Amino acid sequence: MLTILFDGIAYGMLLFVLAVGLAVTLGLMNFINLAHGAFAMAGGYLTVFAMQKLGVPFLACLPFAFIVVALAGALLERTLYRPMYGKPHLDQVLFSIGLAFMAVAAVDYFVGSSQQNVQLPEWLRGRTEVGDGALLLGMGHYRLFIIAVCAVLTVVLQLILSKTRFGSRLRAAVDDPRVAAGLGINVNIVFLLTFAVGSGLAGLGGALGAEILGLDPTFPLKYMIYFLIVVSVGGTSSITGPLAAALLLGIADVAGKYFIPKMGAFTVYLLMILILMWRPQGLFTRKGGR
Amino acid sequence: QDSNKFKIGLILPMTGQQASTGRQIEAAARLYMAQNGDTVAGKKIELIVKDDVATPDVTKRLAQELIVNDKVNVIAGFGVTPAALAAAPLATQSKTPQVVMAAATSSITEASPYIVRSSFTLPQVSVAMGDWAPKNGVKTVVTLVADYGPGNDAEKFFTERFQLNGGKVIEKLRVPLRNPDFAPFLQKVRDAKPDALFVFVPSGAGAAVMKQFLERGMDKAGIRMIATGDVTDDDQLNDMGDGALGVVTSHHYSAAHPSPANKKFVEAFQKANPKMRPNFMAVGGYDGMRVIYEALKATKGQGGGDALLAAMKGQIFESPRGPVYIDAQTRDIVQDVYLRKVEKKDGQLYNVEFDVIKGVKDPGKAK
Amino acid sequence: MGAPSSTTTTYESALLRKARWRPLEFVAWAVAFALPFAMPSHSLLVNEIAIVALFAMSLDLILGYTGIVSLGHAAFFGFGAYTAALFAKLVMPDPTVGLVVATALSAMLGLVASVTILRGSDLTRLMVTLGTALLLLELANKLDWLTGGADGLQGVVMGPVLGLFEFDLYGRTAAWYSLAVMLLLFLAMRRIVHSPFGATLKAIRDNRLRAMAIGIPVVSRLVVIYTVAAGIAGAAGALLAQTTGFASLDVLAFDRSADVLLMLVIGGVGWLYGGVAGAIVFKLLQNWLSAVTPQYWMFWIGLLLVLLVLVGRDRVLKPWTWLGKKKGGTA
Amino acid sequence: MTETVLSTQGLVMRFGGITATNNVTMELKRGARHALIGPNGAGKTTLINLLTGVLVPTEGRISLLGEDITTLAPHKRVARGLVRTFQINQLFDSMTPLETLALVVSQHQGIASQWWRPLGASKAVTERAAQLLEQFHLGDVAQQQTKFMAYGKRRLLEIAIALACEPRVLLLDEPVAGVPAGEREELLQTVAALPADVSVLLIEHDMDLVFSFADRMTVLVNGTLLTEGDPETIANDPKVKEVYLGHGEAVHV
Amino acid sequence: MSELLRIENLSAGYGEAVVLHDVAFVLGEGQTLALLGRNGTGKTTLINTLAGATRQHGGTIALGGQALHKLAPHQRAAAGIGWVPQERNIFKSLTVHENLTAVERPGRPGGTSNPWNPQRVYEMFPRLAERKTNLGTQLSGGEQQMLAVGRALVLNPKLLLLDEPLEGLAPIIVEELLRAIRRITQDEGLAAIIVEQHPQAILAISDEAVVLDHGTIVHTDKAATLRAQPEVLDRLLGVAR
Ligand SMILES: Nc1ncnc2c1ncn2[C@@H]1O[C@H](COP(=O)(O)OP(=O)(O)OP(=O)(O)O)[C@@H](O)[C@H]1O
Ligand SMILES: Nc1ncnc2c1ncn2[C@@H]1O[C@H](COP(=O)(O)OP(=O)(O)OP(=O)(O)O)[C@@H](O)[C@H]1O
Ligand SMILES: [Mg+2]
Ligand SMILES: [Mg+2]
Repeated sequence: MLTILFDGIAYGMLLFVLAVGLAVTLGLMNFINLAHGAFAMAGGYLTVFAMQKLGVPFLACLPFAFIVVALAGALLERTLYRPMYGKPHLDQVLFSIGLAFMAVAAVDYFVGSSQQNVQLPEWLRGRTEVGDGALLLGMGHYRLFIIAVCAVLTVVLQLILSKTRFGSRLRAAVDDPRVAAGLGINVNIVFLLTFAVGSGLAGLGGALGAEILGLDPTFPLKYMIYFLIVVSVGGTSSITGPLAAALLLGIADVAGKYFIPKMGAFTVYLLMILILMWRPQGLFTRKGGR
Repeated sequence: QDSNKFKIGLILPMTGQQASTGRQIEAAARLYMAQNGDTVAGKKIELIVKDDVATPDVTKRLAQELIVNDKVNVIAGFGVTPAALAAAPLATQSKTPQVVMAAATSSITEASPYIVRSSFTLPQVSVAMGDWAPKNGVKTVVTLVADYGPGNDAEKFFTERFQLNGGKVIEKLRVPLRNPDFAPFLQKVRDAKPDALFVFVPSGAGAAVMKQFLERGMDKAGIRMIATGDVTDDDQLNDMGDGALGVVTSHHYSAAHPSPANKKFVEAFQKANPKMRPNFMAVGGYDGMRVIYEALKATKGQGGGDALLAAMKGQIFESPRGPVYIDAQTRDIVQDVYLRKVEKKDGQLYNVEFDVIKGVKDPGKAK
Repeated sequence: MGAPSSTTTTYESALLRKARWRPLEFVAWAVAFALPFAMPSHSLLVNEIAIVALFAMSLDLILGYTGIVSLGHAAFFGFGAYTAALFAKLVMPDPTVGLVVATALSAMLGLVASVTILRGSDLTRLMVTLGTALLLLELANKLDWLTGGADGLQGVVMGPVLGLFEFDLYGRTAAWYSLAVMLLLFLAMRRIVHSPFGATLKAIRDNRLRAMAIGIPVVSRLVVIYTVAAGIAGAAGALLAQTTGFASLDVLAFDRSADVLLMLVIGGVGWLYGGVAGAIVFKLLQNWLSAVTPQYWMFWIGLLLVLLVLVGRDRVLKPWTWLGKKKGGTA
Repeated sequence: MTETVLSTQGLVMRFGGITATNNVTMELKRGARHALIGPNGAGKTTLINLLTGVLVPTEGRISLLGEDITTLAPHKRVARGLVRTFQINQLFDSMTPLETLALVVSQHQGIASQWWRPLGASKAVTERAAQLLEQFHLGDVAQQQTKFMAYGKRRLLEIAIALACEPRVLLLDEPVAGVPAGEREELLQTVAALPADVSVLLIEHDMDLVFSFADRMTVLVNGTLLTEGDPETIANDPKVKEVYLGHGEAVHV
Repeated sequence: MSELLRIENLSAGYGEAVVLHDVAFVLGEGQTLALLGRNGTGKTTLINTLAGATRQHGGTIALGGQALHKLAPHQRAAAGIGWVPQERNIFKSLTVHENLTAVERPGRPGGTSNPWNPQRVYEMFPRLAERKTNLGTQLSGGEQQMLAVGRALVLNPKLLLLDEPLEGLAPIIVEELLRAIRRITQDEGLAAIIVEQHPQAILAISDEAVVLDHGTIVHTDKAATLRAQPEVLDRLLGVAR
């Protein structure tokens, strides 16, 4: 019982780390970046290579994946993405899915289409059990690790967005870039930073998730739907929304599959549709006041 | 004007989820051509590769175009069951032999009298496991299969044979084809505490199941993992890490099959494709090409589809996997099925065969 | 008021201009119907393009003209395909009757599903429609006794079209059949988009608040057009099932919805021929690229999409604009 | 005694903690030229939103021509002749003024659900559209996409749309905001020249215009009705001066 | 009185189109300039050019000796420009309070001892204090106008650019705002350029006046002088007021 809850939370947290970057670019910058999964994939592949070819320890790979992918994101932002901000959503979809296609084919070309595997260090592989009977709680160490990383991440992001002016400056820049600039906000830098952080988070998510979700060139397309579900259900105006949504979906999915395996993938989709019909703007919307 | 050409239309998933199937088969087919020359019975063999992304209506259109426009003599490949089935009516209508090199649902060969299969069927390999397991201390089992044709086949035939042999199947779990996390299913297995978990998932997902199996400490809880060979796919086995050691699977091909023919095959394959290790897909493609070549030789380049088909039926030969023949009645391949255990040789993981069940026909056709 | 009579006629012809047939259109359709004659070997491709073009146009009704984005339009396409295939298998093999039945049932499904798209933002709609299609996909998978599950629905035998024309191996009958259905439905859609009804749709797309404020019943308009679009998508699906003689799960898959969206956006939304143009470009390119480089065609399609947006659709797809200056938007 | 066409009873609208409309009871007579004034944020726009059905009141009721329309859908109110303009332009950006007006006229004439014949097929529609285009000086931009039009012209189209609905009750929310001073009068002339049985409710901060236009005025403060009366009474009401008009002559010189 | 703003040979517009031609004037510290002109003569364009939101084709702008025309828009705000755009452009997904804090700049050294901050804005417009947590879109038209002014003030600028700040405001607020502008310019040494449709209203509180026509300056004078010459105003603006 508790184990299922634990697995659900870990799975949800993983979805969150993967999707939070998208929540930032889509929710705060109002830019639909369907190539988000490609950044995550880049993080995953970087980790695999750093570990296999360079012998970098797993823990060091995580910040490495974050930084490299963030830099790559920054570079792409400067060169390709910037002209896209003002374009209609459909154009953004077209553009970013094109990028995702290119990433898929390119990885396939350079690395091959087979699954890549991350070799976790020994201390992350074990499992701890407490309690027994109905209250037995089995915790995979790696899942525990994911939960910890994710919790830290959430707190940090939340602090940045609420304790600094960065969040509101970003939204101002999105609402009206011309006037925001005229009122002293350096719109380009704000966007660049946000995009880089969003990409970096995707990279980190990919590095963390490769172990559980697997890693092959189709990654960006395979999981895109999940990321979008998290962001749309969570609402696009905060960090806590997607977190709650990811947890909800993670737990519902794991529990659904455990208790009614026949429902398979139904649970998640049904849940999503019902939630969105009930609250079209997602579970957590930004209202006046806090 | 093309009368001195012999065209083979190879329809495979080259992109998308099933891409690795296509890559293996194409590489093997090309290897076969490189080894055996591209002129047979005075005809120049031409291989036309098409990507169907494992989407059946695309398969069907490609097959139709190959037959009508390119006038191919044989269509071959077919990564997934629906694709093979989609092309079947065309094979019948145009009397073109269709050599199925990968798709493994039992019923495929019944869809058209022009279908010949060089791969395997899931019933074939699952019953072998159903025979072996009860004899080796596995009394209770939970099955976990991917929820589609081959998975259902594997579940059905394994369960039947296992129960026949006195085993008990506690629960049958089916996981969605695209399933990101196996945790809930595996936890359910763990809670059911069987002697063993029988797994079939398409190659690619195998690694994930294996990892999470270990992560959940199921091996330590006394649950063994048994599976069809798809799970310990040769192409990926090395990346799965030492956790895979000791997993017992039943399958018709292992890259470690200890025969000279196989050694030669594996060496040549890896020389031509340094990044890959041939797996059961590759051998299906390799043997499929052989079936076509031999049929062409036998008909001396004359005669149409019917003649070719007749010459394909009943072929007996030594494949890298071992001795095989094409059953003249069912047009399905009959082959030895091996029980293998994952072991480490020269720092690499291999499926090492330790038992064999000779001449297994597809049990799906028994009735 | 002295002027009105002459200005009124100017205005009248301005309003009617868009609805009028241009010579080029006649030529295009004539060419389309002549293709299976002229290039019988490409009939299958023509058939497939006609089907996806019809599918794309049905999406344009809701996306381009009404502003409702959907990532799950394959729900109706797939539903139509299964209905037509099952109808042929279980009830009767006549294609026309099957087509009508599939269209009607898909429209009913659209009517029911329209409750999901009435509220929310673009993202919400994307996800709800996507979810609907995925649910249907799962359902088709689970009902394997009826649909054949993941193996696809086999054993569909189609009768001759109108009792006269057998489907041939070349796919010529198929191509003409699909083209004819496409033309018929195109004519209907063309009427719709140029009518006052069509104008109310555009009004809703442009400004829902104002549309309500001039008395347009927004909700019922959305329901109606969603139903119509679903019916037409269902017809396209039925054509696919009938001309290929089977149906499998991927008619409902996400890729199907995504591809049709891509085609439509490539061709240009809010312009019925946009769907056609997109279908032609996308399919031909895909066909050509995957023949040239079966493994990596995706890269080039991706590159095309990126360029399309970066350089501008008009300039990439309309070579005649490479010379002159950019013109204002055309409707 | 003229007949009441539109009335509210005890109308309340709350947004969370804010009460934007507080127990408003008022009447609009047939053929009235009625002005609604009040400080910024007094709830004038909110009141219009309630009357037209964009917002549903927390409490109270609204009746139009004797019928209770409190919860009636917005488009049905339009069909009964209740039409408004918006403080911020709400136009159909991708259409031309010609198409816009043809559509609105079609809608009004009940043929907007026809799908089988083109928009320009009805002579009556086109004629009325042409007439409106001329009346609002939109002839020169009639076939330009609305989004490329200058602000002033967009504002005129905003008003033209409302008139194309042939209102029986017209609600104008700051119609001349952003319109060049010289053209303001003319615009209101057009409104004033509406048939005598059309009732008009005008919101406006330009007092010159208000006083030249209105025959009756209502003052709203903090969501509450402060007072009501003819222009002269209002202009001299000390309370109104205090909260709204002020004392200085800065505005109307 | 020392010089704050010096504009020379300024020409600017949108894209290739040049709207302003050869505009030049000087404004001293703490001075208020009324910018008048018929509709579409380029008043907004001039304001936006100072804020950096148009395309400048030539000329120079110096603010306190600093070459403003070389700076990016966001740097101009740092240099001391506070902008109230004509269409208000409230950030719609920010609350009233965030609209202020997002752009707020601490008071400049050597400035007044009482720098502008959200608190002071709320004191000036109590209405806004009550609406602190409303989103930009949840404000009445007039409240948005007040917020736009407040938002420019919390930049603690040296030069305030007000583009039709009185539009849509209740008469009593208009009076109040005019008084406040006067007070701020006189007491705190802030300079301002005000565009307005009602010339009398702002000439009364301005020191200088500039009249634009077709993108060029056609008249410059002391505000008081111009105010006393209705016939000149009438000729320049075409509306007797
Ligand atoms: N959606 C909303 N949520 C919360 N408060 C709102 C909302 N809409 C309006 N308000 C508040 O209700 C009050 C009334 O607003 P309204 O727009 O009706 O004023 P108004 O009288 O039209 O003012 P103005 O003359 O400035 O246009 C305002 O204080 C405003 O902040
Ligand atoms: N974004 C733009 N692109 C091109 N031309 C523009 C743009 N904005 C304004 N113009 C043109 O520049 C000229 C000056 O416009 P501007 O807005 O500066 O006038 P204004 O004096 O502020 O008028 P108003 O009193 O109406 O606010 C006008 O002819 C206008 O058409
Ligand atoms: Mg208002
Ligand atoms: Mg202006």
